[in-house]
Amino acid sequence: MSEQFDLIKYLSDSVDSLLDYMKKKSPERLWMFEVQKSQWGDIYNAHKDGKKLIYVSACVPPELIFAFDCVPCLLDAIPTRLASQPELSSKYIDFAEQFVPPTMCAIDKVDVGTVFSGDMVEKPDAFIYTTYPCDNSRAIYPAIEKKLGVPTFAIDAPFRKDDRGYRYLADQYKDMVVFLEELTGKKLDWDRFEEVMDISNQTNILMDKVSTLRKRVPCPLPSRLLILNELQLQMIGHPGLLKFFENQYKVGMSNIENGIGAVPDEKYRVTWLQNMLWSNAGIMDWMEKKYGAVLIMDAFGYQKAPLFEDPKDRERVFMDCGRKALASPMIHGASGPAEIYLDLVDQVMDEYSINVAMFVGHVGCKHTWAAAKMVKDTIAEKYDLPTLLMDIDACDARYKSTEEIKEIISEYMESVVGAKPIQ
Amino acid sequence: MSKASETEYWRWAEHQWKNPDIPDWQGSLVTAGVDIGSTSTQAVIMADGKLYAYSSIRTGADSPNSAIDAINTAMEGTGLSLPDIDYTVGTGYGRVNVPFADKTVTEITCHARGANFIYGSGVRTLLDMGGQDCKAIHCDETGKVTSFMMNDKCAAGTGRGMEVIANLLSVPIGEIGEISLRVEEEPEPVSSICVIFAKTEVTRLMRAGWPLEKVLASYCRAMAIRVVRLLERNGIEKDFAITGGIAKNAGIVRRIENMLGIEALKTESDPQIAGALGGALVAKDLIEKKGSQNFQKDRRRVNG
Amino acid sequence: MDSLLMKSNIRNTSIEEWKQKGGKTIGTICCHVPGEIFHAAGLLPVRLRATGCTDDSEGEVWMSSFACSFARSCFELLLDGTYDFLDGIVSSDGCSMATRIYDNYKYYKKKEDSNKFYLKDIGAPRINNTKHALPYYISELNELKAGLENHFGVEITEEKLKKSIAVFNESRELVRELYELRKSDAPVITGADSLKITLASVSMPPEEFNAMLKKYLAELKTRKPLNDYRARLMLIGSAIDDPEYIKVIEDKGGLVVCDATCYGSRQLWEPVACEGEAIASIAKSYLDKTVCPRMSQVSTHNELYDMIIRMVKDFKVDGIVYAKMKNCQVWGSETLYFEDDLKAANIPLLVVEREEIMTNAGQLAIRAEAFIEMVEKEDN
Amino acid sequence: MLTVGIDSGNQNTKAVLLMDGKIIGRAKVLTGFNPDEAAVKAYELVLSEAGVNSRELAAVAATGAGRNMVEFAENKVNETSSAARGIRHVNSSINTVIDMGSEGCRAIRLRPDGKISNYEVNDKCASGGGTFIESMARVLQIPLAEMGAYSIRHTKEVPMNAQCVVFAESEVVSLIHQKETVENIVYGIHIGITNRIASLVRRVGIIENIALIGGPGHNIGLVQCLEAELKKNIIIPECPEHISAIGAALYAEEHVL
Repeated sequence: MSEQFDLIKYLSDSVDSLLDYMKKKSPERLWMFEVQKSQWGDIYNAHKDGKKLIYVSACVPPELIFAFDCVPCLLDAIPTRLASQPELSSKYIDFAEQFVPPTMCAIDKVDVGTVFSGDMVEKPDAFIYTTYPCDNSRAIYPAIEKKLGVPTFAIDAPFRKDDRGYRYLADQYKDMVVFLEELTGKKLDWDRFEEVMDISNQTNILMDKVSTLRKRVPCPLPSRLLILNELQLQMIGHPGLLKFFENQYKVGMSNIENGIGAVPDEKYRVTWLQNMLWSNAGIMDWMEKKYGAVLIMDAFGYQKAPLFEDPKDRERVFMDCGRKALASPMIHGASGPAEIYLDLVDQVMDEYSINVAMFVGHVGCKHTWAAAKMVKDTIAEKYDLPTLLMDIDACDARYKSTEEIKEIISEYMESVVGAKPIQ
Repeated sequence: MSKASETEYWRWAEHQWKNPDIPDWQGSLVTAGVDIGSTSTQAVIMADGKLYAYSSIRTGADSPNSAIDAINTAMEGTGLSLPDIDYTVGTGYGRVNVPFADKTVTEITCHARGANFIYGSGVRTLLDMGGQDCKAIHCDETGKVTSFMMNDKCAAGTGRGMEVIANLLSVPIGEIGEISLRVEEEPEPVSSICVIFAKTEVTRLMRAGWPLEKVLASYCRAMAIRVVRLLERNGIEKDFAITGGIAKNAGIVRRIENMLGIEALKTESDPQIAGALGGALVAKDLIEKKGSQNFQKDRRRVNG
Repeated sequence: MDSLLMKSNIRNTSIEEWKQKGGKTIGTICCHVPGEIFHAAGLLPVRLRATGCTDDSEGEVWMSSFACSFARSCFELLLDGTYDFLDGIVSSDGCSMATRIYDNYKYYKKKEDSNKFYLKDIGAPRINNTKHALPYYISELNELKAGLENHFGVEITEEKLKKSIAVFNESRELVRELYELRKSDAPVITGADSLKITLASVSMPPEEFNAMLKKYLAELKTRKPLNDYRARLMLIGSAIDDPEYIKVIEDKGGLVVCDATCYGSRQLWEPVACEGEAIASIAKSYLDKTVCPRMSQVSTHNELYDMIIRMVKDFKVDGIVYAKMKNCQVWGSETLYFEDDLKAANIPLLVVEREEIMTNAGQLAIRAEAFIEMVEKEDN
Repeated sequence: MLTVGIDSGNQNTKAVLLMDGKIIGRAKVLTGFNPDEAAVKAYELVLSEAGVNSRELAAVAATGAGRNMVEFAENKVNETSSAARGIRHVNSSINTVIDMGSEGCRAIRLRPDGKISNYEVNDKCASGGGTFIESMARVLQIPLAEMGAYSIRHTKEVPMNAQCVVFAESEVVSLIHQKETVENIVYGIHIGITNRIASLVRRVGIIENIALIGGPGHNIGLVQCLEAELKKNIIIPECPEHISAIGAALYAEEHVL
């Protein structure tokens, strides 16, 4: 009890044992897990490898961190990773509720819990946060800054996603470079930065291709792979992520060549229009099996990132960082004015030939819930489709049991969609 | 339609007690506290700062009558009558309905004061679980409240919920705690302790064939978790004590202790009277502050 | 005609008269939308709130039960006609709940006809200590100014802006005078009435408000002081626009003598210093002084805490009532920042959860009463 | 053809016997801790009262929260579908059906062809369910069946704000102490619950021809409040608590063919 639990070590070790297991069990799926090795292993080994470890939030361009040869640790990636382990996530959630309201987003509760409990043993060298994605994060990041007591750089994210906003971000990213130069004692190595931007572009191009594959009927890729789209927030520019999407693309292409979908009998093309259900990801597999309902695209991981147009243009790259940040997963829909969110919903519906719409609404995300009726009405008007509104907690599995969620989806599928369970 | 004949498993036992060590109260400063809770009412009488007599009865539909019943029951066999009581403090949720009270004080203040008397001046953290609310109180060595926190909006996880479960499962409420401790391993807590949903969930567990002790353990655990959250939010410092009816429920108490890693102080007295006792103590303070010599009985007496 | 306290109603005779004269009104959301700019355009800015809302079920249909009930109730009143005197709405991204009032209403209005109704949202920085924040905010305000000029066919000149700044500064000055009176050991005004006055200030033409408040202040000074209270309280927390809420606390003997709330002390503390260009002066002032936890930087939380401590001292506060709106993260997490400090400074704190529509005044009353018993001086 | 539909609710289990779409028997028993047993009881009751032998039955279907525990029913259908199916059978003009159970409430919007266009269910608080009214009746010490009659005799509106059953109970007690009349209190309770139901109905959209089913359909006071709040006429079918069982029986009928 008294020994300090090292969460990052635990996550890194879990990936290792998972990889060992997969090597024996199904080596063809190994690639899905190797990316997690890059994610957690790099963080755990940062100091051993002589690199600076930097806690970051969304909209902090990972490319810039990589260009300084530092390791970013996206705080929000921890809650989504822990969501499938209620015994751990609930520990941090309960811990956090001493300080924050129980209605706070569970992602942020876990952030507070992991940092304040001391389980993030390895102290970071710096903390860089932005004022995105939402009120929850805005409320806790400064508190985390206070708690950590490490050099911190804070970036104000603009409300609207327009040129003024990109410029505003670009100016601050330039200051962030100065901050990183002071932190590392090194000037920004533009050659290295260009390399990273190149990897970032390649990855984004592949992500776009992968997304395009998903537009096919039947969808050549399974629902589950959508979960990892969020890795972009932390890892874009990392070769590990590039490799992950290369593999994903290969799988998709090979399914297409064989003329099959990822799910043998695709009957329904489903979208989830708010958060991902990390706490109950198995629901996606169950929907595929039970109804032939495949999650084709979701509004959280939806990917349509702009590229670095010219990595050699030292002014423009910062504007592009701004554009990319505001078009990244979660940020593109969940942050800023609702109109942009509604446009994104429309794009998902339109581009992916969706015929079942579900607002799987994370209860902590109150402002997207406050747009739920607009989402529902937009879909009804334009696509003449109903939308299931279901409250769930994306990171706290205790909110609704798997059985309850299945019950709700079944009822909807069978009574409104008219689906019959596949025996 | 009426269900009058049904056994009422939720009912607490009524009782009355008189201090055998105080043969006669005459010549003493006699004060009283009456605590009208949503489910039970207690009256405590003190003579010169010593616990003299008390009663605990069910709160009826008419609070003023309950107050009168409680004080009369407490006075039984003491030779006291209402005019003999120098000062009375009404407390609890129905405190404004104590017709013979000289002053009303909230149960939060009274419980802290009462706990200080029952458990000693070392008590810093106090948990009071009432019929429809739950309070985490922090107090100083004189029994004065320094901070407190109460459940909001929803009465999930309070005494009333326990009563509903007792009735549903036909288990006398006094036995729930003991039975719930008969499990070898702690089950998952019920996911909702909203009074109505918990009823559904408990029913579901029974239908799924869970043994009674496991169902009760699951429910008690959920309640304990909720209470511990409240305590943690208010801050925990030793010594720790529990007052109110729930202090008698070992199933809840033991679980709270395990979760906090702190043992609650035990007492020979009745923890349910803490509120009324605190009232009587506050009454004594008030008189003493006014100066007992020129103290005048200026009681507003309302016809019960 | 309504008395000054009656002007705290969302619909009051001042607004009626303004409309009868053919005046136009703009509803504003959150405190980063400067009233001065509208005033300079000859428009009447009315800050959106939900005072007196008794049912938010339609608001809940739109915004769900997971939304903040203040936002929900404001939206309800936009739908039910309470705000039918508005000719436009301008919002800043105070918090994401506030922006959703705007977003939903814009969506709702789109289904109607016209472009007659003016709709605009501006961004307001959440970090003010970078060199980029102020220019960004100035650009947003200039865009708003140009938008108003274009839509309403008016010109907002420097001169008009400076005049408006002076008028609004006078309001701030007068409200400060009001707050000064509350520092007395026996104040002449309750917290509930004080809130009514600051509410009136966002619901009527400022010149009229200034004139009425001047008279009211003169009259106040001759009033019988309040000295039968049991404790002096400070109220902090999410948007509180409901005088009844304060009344419940004051009925238990806890006189609310000061506050750090959005419709109370927040906007009216420091005057806008007019140096150089008017919009820039307004921007600088609004960005610097707004001590709102929506800002996402440690310094704001520290300033907020310092301000609270200062007011506790100046107003001789016995305890702080911290009313957290359910589902409000912005104020809800303030515990992270100052609860320990308050404890260390020996300032008693009562935390209560609040919803816009007071569903159980009894619950607030018992907490308030117990808190008052806890903090009141022994000799009472 | 003869079919039986069983609605295994949290509180009561209802059974309906259909002959070629005609209702020839109805039964209602308490569910208790063993829904299967209760279902058997309701099933036997409905058959014996109609004098039908179980061998004559073509099929049995179960609906309701406990449907999966009703082992002898070969068909299971969810609550939304059975409510929709049932109401259209007894009244083909219905566009929206409000199904009020003991704990939950759902509003279902139907397409002209009888298919479900969308529906809404109350969330984590049970304040919109029948149990709420029942608990209040207990505190007021009046029979549940008379709540409606009391409510329509009200003389003024007393706000009853608490959503939580327990707080509502104490609110009722304090109103009694304030000497408020039972009639006005009951009316206040109905207004409060109506607001929560109306919110669900608004979410699916309010149009003409709304029906209320479930036990509370018998509560005339509640119905009046709902009508006033929604500004629409509320249609109560003849046997509101049996509608879902009818829907299940129809479902059984289809699944024989």
